[in-house]
Amino acid sequence: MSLYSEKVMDHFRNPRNVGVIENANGIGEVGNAKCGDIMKMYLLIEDDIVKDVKFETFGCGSAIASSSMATEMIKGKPLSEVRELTNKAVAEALDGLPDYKMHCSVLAEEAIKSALEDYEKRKSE
Amino acid sequence: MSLYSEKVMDHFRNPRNVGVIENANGIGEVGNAKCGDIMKMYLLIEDDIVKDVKFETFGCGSAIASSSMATEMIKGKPLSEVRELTNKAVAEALDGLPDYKMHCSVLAEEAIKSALEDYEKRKSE
Amino acid sequence: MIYADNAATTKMSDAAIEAMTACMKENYGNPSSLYGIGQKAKEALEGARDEIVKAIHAENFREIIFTSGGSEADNQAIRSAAELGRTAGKMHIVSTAFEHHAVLHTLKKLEKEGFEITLLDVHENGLVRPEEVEAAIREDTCLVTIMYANNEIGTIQPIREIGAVCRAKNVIFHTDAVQAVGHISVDVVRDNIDMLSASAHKFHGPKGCGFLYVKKGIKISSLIEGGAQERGKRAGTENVPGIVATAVALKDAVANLDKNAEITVKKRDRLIEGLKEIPHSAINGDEKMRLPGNVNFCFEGIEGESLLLLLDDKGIQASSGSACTSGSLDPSHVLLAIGRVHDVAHGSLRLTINEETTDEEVEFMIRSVKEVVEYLRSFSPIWRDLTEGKKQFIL
Amino acid sequence: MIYADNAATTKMSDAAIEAMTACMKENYGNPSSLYGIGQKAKEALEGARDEIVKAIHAENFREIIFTSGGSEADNQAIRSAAELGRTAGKMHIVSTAFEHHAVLHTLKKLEKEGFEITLLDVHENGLVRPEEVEAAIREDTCLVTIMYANNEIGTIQPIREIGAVCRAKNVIFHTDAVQAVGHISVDVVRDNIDMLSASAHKFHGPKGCGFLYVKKGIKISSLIEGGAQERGKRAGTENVPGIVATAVALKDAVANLDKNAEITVKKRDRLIEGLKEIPHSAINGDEKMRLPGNVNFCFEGIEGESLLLLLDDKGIQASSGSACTSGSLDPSHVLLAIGRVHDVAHGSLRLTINEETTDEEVEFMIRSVKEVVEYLRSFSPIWRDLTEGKKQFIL
Ligand SMILES: Cc1ncc(COP(=O)(O)O)c(C=O)c1O
Ligand SMILES: Cc1ncc(COP(=O)(O)O)c(C=O)c1O
Repeated sequence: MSLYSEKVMDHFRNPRNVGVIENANGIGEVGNAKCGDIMKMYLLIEDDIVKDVKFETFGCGSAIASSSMATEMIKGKPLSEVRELTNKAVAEALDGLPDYKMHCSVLAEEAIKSALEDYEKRKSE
Repeated sequence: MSLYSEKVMDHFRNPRNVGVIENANGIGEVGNAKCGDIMKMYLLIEDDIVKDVKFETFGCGSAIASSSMATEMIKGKPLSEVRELTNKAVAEALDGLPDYKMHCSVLAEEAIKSALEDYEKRKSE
Repeated sequence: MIYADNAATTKMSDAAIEAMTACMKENYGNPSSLYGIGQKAKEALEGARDEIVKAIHAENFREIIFTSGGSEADNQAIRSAAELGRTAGKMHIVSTAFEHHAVLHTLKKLEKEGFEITLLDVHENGLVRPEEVEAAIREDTCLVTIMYANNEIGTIQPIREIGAVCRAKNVIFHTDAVQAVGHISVDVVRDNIDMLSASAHKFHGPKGCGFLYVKKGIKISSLIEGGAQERGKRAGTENVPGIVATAVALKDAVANLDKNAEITVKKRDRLIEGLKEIPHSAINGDEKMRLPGNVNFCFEGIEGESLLLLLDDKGIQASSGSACTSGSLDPSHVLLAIGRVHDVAHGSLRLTINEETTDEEVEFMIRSVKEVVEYLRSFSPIWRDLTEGKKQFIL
Repeated sequence: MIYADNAATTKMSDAAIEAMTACMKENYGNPSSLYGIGQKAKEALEGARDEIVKAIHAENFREIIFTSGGSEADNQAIRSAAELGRTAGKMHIVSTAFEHHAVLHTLKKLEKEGFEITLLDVHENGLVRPEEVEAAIREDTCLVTIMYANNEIGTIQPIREIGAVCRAKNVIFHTDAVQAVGHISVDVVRDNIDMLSASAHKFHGPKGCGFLYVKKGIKISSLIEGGAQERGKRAGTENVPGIVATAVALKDAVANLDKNAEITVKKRDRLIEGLKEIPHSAINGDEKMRLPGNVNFCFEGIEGESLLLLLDDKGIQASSGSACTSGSLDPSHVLLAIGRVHDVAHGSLRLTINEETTDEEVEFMIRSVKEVVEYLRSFSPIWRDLTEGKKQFIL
């Protein structure tokens, strides 16, 4: 028995899209160190499409895997689709998370939403 | 580890002086079935000497062994000595008894005392 | 040696010993350690739990709490129900006079804390009557606790019917099934059981291991506080090797239950038949509604400890309800509960056999008991009084 | 695999496994059975008890009660002292903020029952100060319970001095010595200890076994009611094989204690030295007054669970005080008690080694932890903020 699915372990061990986008036009950070999880999402959006996405995460295995999976799920996608991304979809794509780790997928959804908001705000300025 | 000493087991397995003296002139019975121990002592006393002694016992291993040892200790002895017999002496002669079994040696002492009383009573009648 | 004290404890099965040793050697991690070897231990632990679920027909792995044995399970079950009762203002408990001390002493303690305890009569045959359970249940009853099978006289209670009565009255029903599990069919759903205690060393599993079944929805409180093991209901690093061995032993026992019971009952009945030939003797407990391996007799005019010692000399390991074997003044509360008077209760003998007991051993036991009883009677002052008519025979 | 989680549990020694297996196979009697095989089991049980007496320098075999582990021993000790306190109208208990949950949760329960609990500060170095114990004791204090050595940060308390303070004030002193027994010198007389808890699986003995030392003259109440085992203080058929194995393991541990400690301390100090090279890290707990095998660090900017997972991938089994490893929201109460703030506490790592850990393993662990910490920091948003000066370093 392993605490995590193979998928989670794969994304934890080889996280996709790790890092920073210097010219990101949407940045979101959620969580706090007190609770042990912080996720930061960098989006580069062009023509209402996520051209590039990167993340930085301080957190447990499922937090890192959720970030990684979430970035994969939105990369190259139109914003209309990105806005529909739910934490459940992230968790499912990871073949599930332990109950008490579901909040990690919530963080991933929130981090993306927060980055999108930042993008909208910048656009409207 | 055995609950009982070798001596106790020897006297229990091969009790000395078991039985009845038909022409006993001193008989004593102590204990009661409710508590699980009854000892009956038969004495044949001649010239203030215990010529013969026999016992019957309903009870546990240490009760049977105590009866047996006690009879051995008084057989052929003058009454003056028999009256001095204590339960401690019986227990010691058995190389000791477990604490909660000491009452068996008490019964043996009492059974002999009771038989002696019976003898005195008959004599004075 | 003839081991005829299986109700006291059983020899561990080879399979259980092997499973335990393998686990001690290779799977020594702490199931609370989240990675590597800890998770392997956790896997073994949960696998074992699933086996227990199957064995007693529970519905969910969450219903099983591993404990250090039957006594702990009894204590926890009863204390938990009492806790719920206290909160609800229900401070009455129904039990029986012949429960194991793990139950009776816990109830005694609760009595001191203000609970009222009704101990039902178990009658001459050692059987509780469901209608008497029903009649005893009151508005303020928070628990009925009645053993599945008695450890001394082996009588099997009408648990299913008692369970049904409790369900109808909406009262929690706990059963101490320490002597039943692995020996007779136990099904917590069929039997309407809310809580059940079991102990591994009674079914060829390890000592120091047991479990408590708690039906989903019943709030259990912990007896041992600390870490979050067993879903927070029983603290302490899990005894994974012991738990694994418990599951192996129970699985085997349940798989062979019918077969073993059939074999054992035949031998038991022959043993009973043989011992009945001893004059002024009597079987204790109902002759048919009893555990496959349990034989329990009283022999008038003799005392049990000396009987045991002499049987031990012949290589037979048995037990007795005599006071002398327990270091207390009174004989077995179980024998008193079925109406045996003190003197007769002191002369009791329990032989608890199993499917491995051979026919030769059965015959040897019959012969040996006959011999020893006769010998002890030969110099018993009580027996003399009885035979000389100075006292009336009871049996 | 490098097993560096010996504070969680240890691998059983071969000698202990052998003793246990032999006992399961050949000495399976119930020590309460008065004859034959039961007496042989009783002999093994009492022989084991004598070994425990020697190992902790107790004075009498009656002072040892076998339990199912450290948690049960802690519960029973504290509940017993509280019982005595309640009777005497003394409802105040002194303890510390970083006790094991088996102690803290029991105290919490007692608090609900009306007791007042003072939890002493353990300071930055994780050491209780005897003078603060003295100051905390009141007229109505019925118990002081302070652990011998902490399970997370390994700090060894000035138990002898604390014990002396309690003696002078005539207050019962209990110590949870689960991490100490078998690892450092424990002497109940020298250390002025009234009650002591130990657990076998922490010193290469079996899981599910432990014991409680209770100084002669102190009245202990039972947690598990039932049979008269353990002189009426702990019901339940004795786990003789487990108890025998406990004694074997403890005897070995105590015989080799000084030698093993010397070896282990060297390796521990090298490990500490190596990990200190990681920037913005800090050792948790006093560097010298700590268990021979305990290393505990906080690394700023990373989280413990991901650290453990990656170390596991490298074959290193360790533990962490991160909230994520326990399923709770808060990090280790021990780290908080020594003043680590939440974010730093999440980034903790505990490596608990023993005399069998090789120098190569030590060097491999140092290298691995360095690598993994560096890697995790490379994409930690907190680390970025710290290095870019947006946040102040704490360590
Ligand atoms: C300090 C301390 N006390 C108590 C315990 C509880 O011991 P056990 O898990 O054996 O019940 C442990 C270990 O888990 C411990 O480290
Ligand atoms: C009916 C019954 N209940 C409870 C127990 C207690 O089980 P354990 O000794 O494993 O704690 C026993 C056996 O001793 C028993 O026979």
